[in-house]
Amino acid sequence: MDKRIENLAQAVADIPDGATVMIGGFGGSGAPIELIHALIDRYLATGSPRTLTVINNNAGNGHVGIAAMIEQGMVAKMVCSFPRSADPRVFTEKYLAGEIELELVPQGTLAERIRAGGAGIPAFYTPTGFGTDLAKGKPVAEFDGRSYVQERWLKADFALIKAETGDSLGNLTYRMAARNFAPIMAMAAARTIVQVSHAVAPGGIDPEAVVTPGIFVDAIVEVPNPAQEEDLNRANAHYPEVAA
Amino acid sequence: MDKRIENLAQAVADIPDGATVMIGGFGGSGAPIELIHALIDRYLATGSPRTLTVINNNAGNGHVGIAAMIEQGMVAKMVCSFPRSADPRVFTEKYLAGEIELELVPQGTLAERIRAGGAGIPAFYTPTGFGTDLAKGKPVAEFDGRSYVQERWLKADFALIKAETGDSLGNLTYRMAARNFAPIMAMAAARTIVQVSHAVAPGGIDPEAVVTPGIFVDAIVEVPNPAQEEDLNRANAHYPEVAA
Amino acid sequence: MTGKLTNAQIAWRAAQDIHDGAYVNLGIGFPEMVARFQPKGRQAIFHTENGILGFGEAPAPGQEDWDLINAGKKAVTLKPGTAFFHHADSFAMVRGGHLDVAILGAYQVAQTGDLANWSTGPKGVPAVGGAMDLVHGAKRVAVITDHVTKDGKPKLLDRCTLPLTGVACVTRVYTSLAVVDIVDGRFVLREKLPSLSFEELQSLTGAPLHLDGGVADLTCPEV
Amino acid sequence: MTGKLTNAQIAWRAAQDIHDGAYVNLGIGFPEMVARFQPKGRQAIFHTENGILGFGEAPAPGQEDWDLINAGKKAVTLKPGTAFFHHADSFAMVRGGHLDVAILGAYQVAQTGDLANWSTGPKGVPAVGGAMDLVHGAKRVAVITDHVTKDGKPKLLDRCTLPLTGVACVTRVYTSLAVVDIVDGRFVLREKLPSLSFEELQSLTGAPLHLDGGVADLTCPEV
Repeated sequence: MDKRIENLAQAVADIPDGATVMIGGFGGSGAPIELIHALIDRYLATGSPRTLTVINNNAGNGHVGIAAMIEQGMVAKMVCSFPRSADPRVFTEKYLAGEIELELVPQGTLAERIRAGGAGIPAFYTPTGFGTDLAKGKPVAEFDGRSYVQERWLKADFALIKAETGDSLGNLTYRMAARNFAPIMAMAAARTIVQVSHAVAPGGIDPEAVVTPGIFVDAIVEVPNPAQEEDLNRANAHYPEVAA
Repeated sequence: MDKRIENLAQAVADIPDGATVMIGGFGGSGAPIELIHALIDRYLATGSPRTLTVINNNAGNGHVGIAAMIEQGMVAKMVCSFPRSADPRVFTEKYLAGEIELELVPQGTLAERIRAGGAGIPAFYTPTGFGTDLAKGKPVAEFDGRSYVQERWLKADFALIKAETGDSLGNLTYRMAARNFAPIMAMAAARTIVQVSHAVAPGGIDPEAVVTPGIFVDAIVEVPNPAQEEDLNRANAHYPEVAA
Repeated sequence: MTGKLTNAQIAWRAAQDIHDGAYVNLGIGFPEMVARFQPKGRQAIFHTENGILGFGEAPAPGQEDWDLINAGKKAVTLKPGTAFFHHADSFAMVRGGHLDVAILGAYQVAQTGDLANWSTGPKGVPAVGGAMDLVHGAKRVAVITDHVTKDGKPKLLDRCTLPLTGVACVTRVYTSLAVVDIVDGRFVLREKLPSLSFEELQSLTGAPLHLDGGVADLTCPEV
Repeated sequence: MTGKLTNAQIAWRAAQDIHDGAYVNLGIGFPEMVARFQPKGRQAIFHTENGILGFGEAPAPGQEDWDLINAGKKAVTLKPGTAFFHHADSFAMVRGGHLDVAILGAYQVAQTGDLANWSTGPKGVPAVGGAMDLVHGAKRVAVITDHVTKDGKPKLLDRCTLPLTGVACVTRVYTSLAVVDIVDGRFVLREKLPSLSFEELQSLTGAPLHLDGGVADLTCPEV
């Protein structure tokens, strides 16, 4: 078994119109920029995939990564906790124009719903959001005298994540706080596609240090020296590049 | 802040009669033998703690560790998934004599209830056990056409666990499959007491390799070269030692 | 009753259906034997409830490390690509549908797919382990078992009389006499020992055996 | 209106109540300032939602590593004993009651402990982040805020008029004028600027201020 994929284009070739896609990252840390841009390339070349539902903590920053997906019109709906950033204009304008749907989820509930999706837990109770607008219409229950909101699992057709090191069986490690949502998204997606900065053979990762075991991973593509969204934005980058 | 405790006796000095105690380990792997035996020493010297509720995957093996606690009469109730072992006589005899209570929980539900206790999730739904005797009397619900059982979180007053390396802030790593229930028990107990084979200063564990972050740990006691329950049982050990 | 497959042969037959790269959990005891019979050129990846993925076979006696054991508390070994994780993550793999196959033993299997394999009744000390999670987690749940009990009573039944492990969870049963699928609440016979007539097999089975296309010969090498 | 504390002084005051060894989450923006004023001899351990425990202060400009950031997306640094973990584990820490203190900003706080700090109404793009989790997780939830809005309206109210972040969650409010506890659905004044009379403070507060024992002088150094 070898989960390695030759190149980025192949890695994202199967994502269809209307798919639900979890994308790792918290702001720029952990954002799989190269996978996202490969998906944009495919869309620009073929018109697909479109009408995507994207699950991420944020809703893009500047004109690269998720912001560029939104700007190109590939995204019908965002599920996120914090659709603000240093430069949120792309999402903000589409949202205020009614061109993109938003499901706003408290960050811990977003994480737990994703983890539940991966762990086969269809619903759970959380104190988060009780009595607020974000719990409206959700079942509530009392346990030991305290009130809780029932939340449902969140699953996806695909996850696109970035890891630091990956072996050909799909075992992964991450780099510092770039870990964030990636391990739980890997669990919750039917197909998890990973860009790794370093691809290694099985045995190349200490079994104690594996963060995401290979069972949660379907495809690995090596992208050495990946771009940092923050650096791209500080350089005012656009994707695709605006002709000078 | 320094979470290190001088010795085993001090580490277990605060556990009162009637406490609920989670004890790490799956069979012998991960069993904190020295902490357990320190607790037995205290009981033999003072008569306390007694009428304990012990949460562990099993219910002891031979005459050491949890089996020895049960044999001494310290345990009123076991919560476990599999009260069988190579030599389960201590538990079996007490159970059949009606001298110890048993709450039998499917292993994955046991793990998830403990994790829920640590994560502030008072209840969740699982397919496990639906339609079986172990779900009798529990609320059921249907999600997306499938039936699920509602399970409640499990918390404890104390957790006694074994780790491989621990720093003075409480960050922990484990040794191979000795990890098992320890990381989630550390989350679910009001006070988590850890025997570590190697105590190190902060910085002595790679931040990427921390399995249990220090926030879940209250006390660390160094026990170099800890005993393996399996080795003790193969040598037919008893605790306390039977006079020759 | 004519000849029957040995336990090793039942395990061999079950192993033939495990595809390359499959993630597999083998129940403790008899099902562990399936790992021995992986067909050449295929590599299954074995999961054990106590937090190891991708472990290797048993070490030589005396070489055991008792922190490196499987759910049956037997020593295993590391392989390149092994990963360790805690119990909640382990059962996230199980309950979350990430395992391709779980192969378990059985006291009884019903034509509805119900399984009884954890309790023989109120006597003695009950113990369930991870069986109830496995039967509702793996994408495919198969049973390996003798076709009848030690005293010759059917183990494949219209309904289980022993306490259930799970409802409508088993989809294939490998027995000492036959391979039987469970489809829409019925036993569908796929393979049987060539030496055994359909009628003989039916008489050893506690619910109707249905046919859906042909019945292949169940033949296993000496293993 | 007489003098008031600067934001830095409010943050300083809040920092005095953080005990040695406390696990602390500081909301993004103004609350992050609290970290600067840890009293000598005490070491708090800071948690950030995006999966770091025990991080250090901001790096020098140009030294940022954008994989090492806090929830406000600002660069932080490693310290001996830092740990990384994923988002579900991070919010297990929050929701599971493992944080000792969360210090957050506020648009409005009610005498019931209700907090509004995430939405100013249906206009614009709503964003909530981790605030709703923090207010129901930390053992102690405190707010730091100016005592009144920019146009002089009370922020401490009988009930919040803006969308709630959480119900009955705040137990202490550090303002530019006072320190106010929330006890049994009432504001209890603990400290006020010595230059301010009780009546003046009450007139700037949207619900009754109660007394329970004495009121201490709120005095802060120049910071």
